[in-house]
Amino acid sequence: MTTEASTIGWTRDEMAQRLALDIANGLYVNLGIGIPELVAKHVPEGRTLIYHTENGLLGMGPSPRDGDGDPELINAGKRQVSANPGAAYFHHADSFSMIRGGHLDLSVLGALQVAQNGDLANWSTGEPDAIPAVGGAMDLVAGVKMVYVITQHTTKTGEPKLVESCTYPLTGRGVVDRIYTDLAVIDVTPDGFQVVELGPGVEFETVKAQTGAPLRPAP
Amino acid sequence: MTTEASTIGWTRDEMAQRLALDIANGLYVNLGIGIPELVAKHVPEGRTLIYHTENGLLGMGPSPRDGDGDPELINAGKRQVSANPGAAYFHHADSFSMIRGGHLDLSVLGALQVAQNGDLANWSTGEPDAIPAVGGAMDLVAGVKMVYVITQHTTKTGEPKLVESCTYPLTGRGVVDRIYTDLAVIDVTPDGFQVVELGPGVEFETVKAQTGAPLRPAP
Amino acid sequence: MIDKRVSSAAEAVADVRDGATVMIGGFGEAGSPVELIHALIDQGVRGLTVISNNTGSGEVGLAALLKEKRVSKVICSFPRTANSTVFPELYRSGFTELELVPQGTLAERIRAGGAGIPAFFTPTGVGTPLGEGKELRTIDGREYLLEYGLHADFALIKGRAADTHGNVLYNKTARNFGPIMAMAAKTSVVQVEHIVAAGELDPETIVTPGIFVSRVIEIAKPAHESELVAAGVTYP
Amino acid sequence: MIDKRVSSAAEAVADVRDGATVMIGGFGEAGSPVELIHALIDQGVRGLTVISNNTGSGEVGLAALLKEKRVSKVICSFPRTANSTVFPELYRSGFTELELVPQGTLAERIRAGGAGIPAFFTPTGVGTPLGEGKELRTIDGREYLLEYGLHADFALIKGRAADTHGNVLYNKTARNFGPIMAMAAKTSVVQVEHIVAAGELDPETIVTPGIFVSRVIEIAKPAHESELVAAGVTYP
Repeated sequence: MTTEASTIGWTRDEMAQRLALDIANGLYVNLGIGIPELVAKHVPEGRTLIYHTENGLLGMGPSPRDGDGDPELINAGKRQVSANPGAAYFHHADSFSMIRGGHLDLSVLGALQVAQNGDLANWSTGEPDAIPAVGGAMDLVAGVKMVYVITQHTTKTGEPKLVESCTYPLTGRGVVDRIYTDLAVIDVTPDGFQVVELGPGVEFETVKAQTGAPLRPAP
Repeated sequence: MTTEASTIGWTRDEMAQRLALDIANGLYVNLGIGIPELVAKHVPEGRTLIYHTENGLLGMGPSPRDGDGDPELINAGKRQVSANPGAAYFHHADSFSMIRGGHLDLSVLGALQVAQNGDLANWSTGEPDAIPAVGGAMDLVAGVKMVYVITQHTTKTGEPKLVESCTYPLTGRGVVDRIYTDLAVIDVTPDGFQVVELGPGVEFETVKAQTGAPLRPAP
Repeated sequence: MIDKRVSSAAEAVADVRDGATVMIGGFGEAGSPVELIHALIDQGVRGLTVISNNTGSGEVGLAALLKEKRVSKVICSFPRTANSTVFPELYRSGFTELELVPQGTLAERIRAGGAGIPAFFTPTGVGTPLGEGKELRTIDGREYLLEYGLHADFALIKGRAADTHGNVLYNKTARNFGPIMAMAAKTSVVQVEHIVAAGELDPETIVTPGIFVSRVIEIAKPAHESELVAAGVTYP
Repeated sequence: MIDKRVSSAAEAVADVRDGATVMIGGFGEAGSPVELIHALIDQGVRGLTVISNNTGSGEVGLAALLKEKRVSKVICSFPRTANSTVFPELYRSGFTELELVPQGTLAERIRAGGAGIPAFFTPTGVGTPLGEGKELRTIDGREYLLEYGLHADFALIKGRAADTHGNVLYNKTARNFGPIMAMAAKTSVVQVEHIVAAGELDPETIVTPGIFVSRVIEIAKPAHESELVAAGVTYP
């Protein structure tokens, strides 16, 4: 990831903060690796979320101080974490029952591409010599009640990530509910992409120009 | 059940004792309700069996003395039992995973009828106004490595229980490995019923006359 | 702050609607949530589909719910137990329908419902009357039946202890259907003997993680069905 | 008298044969049975199919087994981790085949194998490259893929404690695939930090009941993969 140099829109932390605003108290949430992890830092005071990590922990807490951790208490990104009061450990089949069975309220994921019908591509660029690796991404979009994507609006080279249809291999079909980018919050509706909110200093036309599919302004 | 008045063959306890002789040390065993339960009393010294009860306990021990029991520590027959050292509790889906998944070594069941191809009928007489109830019987014959039946050789009215084909509704098809009756131990082989051992004072012709399908003598 | 406690059994079942599907835990009396069932009777709901391993005994708990004619269908493996007279009458009169399911298939269908598995193949019941009409498939030379996941609007469950996040521990063989029913119901209600603050239960020993539990209610001294029946108690 | 203890890691894996399918527990290093894997390397077996969530890191443990060219196929959800260089080479050279499976489907396939469920439907992967060629079915208006249970000849698992009957407890998120792999293998071998007599573990807290465990081996101070890698250790 690069650090944003833009003077308009949201920084990565602000994107995470904006997303965190939309999560109600008491929800069960799985945060993907990367920008999604920043969300936990920005949950408004007075709200308690319960974090699920698919490798077998509900009630995941922050990373421990150096030396306080246990190499066998890690998150899905394989970094050391802690367990909050009220936590529970369980095995992988139980963990993915929570995901697939619709028990998690929210999954927050990064994206390579999101299509206007909600298709998500976030696990492979399809390059023939790449080592394919999928992890839990396909499960996390197949059963969780709401799927939020948090991502830069375009690739490092300026290509749109919000597109008419994904060219990368899919993670899931029609699964994304809402997208948080550096430029805007955008809903995936039956009529395609619809702006919910523009970032600070961002014009609708700017977002539209950087979006690879029709975009409707906020109503 | 009636108490046997016969002077030949085995009593119910002797049938259970004979069956117990055939169970090797360390096996995981599920004993059905009724005569099968007697088997536990007759395990030869020096052998330890681990009893599974499908309502969620491995390492089931004997019934407690009056007043020492817990109404929530029961066996599949809903009688109070105890837990031996090394026991484990688990939920119903895990319990039947042990059964269906082939982890139990032996299931001992009663029978209404056993056919010469190993078909078992032991859950319903098919009477139209009876309340059907199946419990775990169909699971216990669908996945356990060996299925032994322990039963009187004939019904109270003298009808054969070992038959060419079952007239009662089936519990499972081709599932019975061996039958222990008051008259004989009989294997179900690809060629039908085959005597393994006759009870004390029992003639082959006597068993044959009370068996509703071809019977081969012990080799 | 997360706190799944409710203050009464009545409150815990207040929103069960006529025609709802309700899973009720327990194997015989072990794990039967008698107080929650009685609250459901008091609440007045009718036309229920009940998923439970048995049909109760005497005229308390599940048997009382049946006797009050609140249950139009039972999905069950063994609707016949000692002191079980209520269900047979309702069944013979045609008031209560029965879907008989082998016990392991019942457990697996409930677990599947909770795990987002809509259907699975199983060897249990092949070639028997309970397999009739079901899709049959040969896999690796063996025949299997296709069975479907079960869901419910509510699950009523009895545990031993819980915390405010809804993590639950059970007592011995009263565990039975509780953990899987908690997974398979939209709203899972668990009665326990005591509720502690989050953090007081060892996270290594939690049997039902709180994500599967909507409400916990403390019933310090739960009744045992067999003792009520022996004492000649009937409900209401 | 039942005693599933074996006295060395070498003895625990002595009968793994060429061409065997071996499930190896762990999610990254958490739960990776490093000592059992090293014993398997020493034993010399080849042509293995390994079922594991990852493919190891550095040149110890699972990565070392791969580097020694003992593994012809990997069934895995995420064969790419930090410090993971061994598998990519073997994959690109064509020496080791990869069956990529979504993590939840991998877990459920293993659990199904252990539970006697030959196949099940799942929503995961529908419409993706990993769903291609698989049977698709619409149930209640939603599409699902048919996935098959996984079995193994052996499972190598790391726990925290066990008793002589093979009942196992785990440590935190090192539990991950251990309990389900123990179910799905003909012979399950579990290394733990200490083994106690039957009766010393609370039966309410057992995570893997002994029926799923063939052998337990005490490895008092198990190595952590990341520490070995950081120290530049390679095996053998």
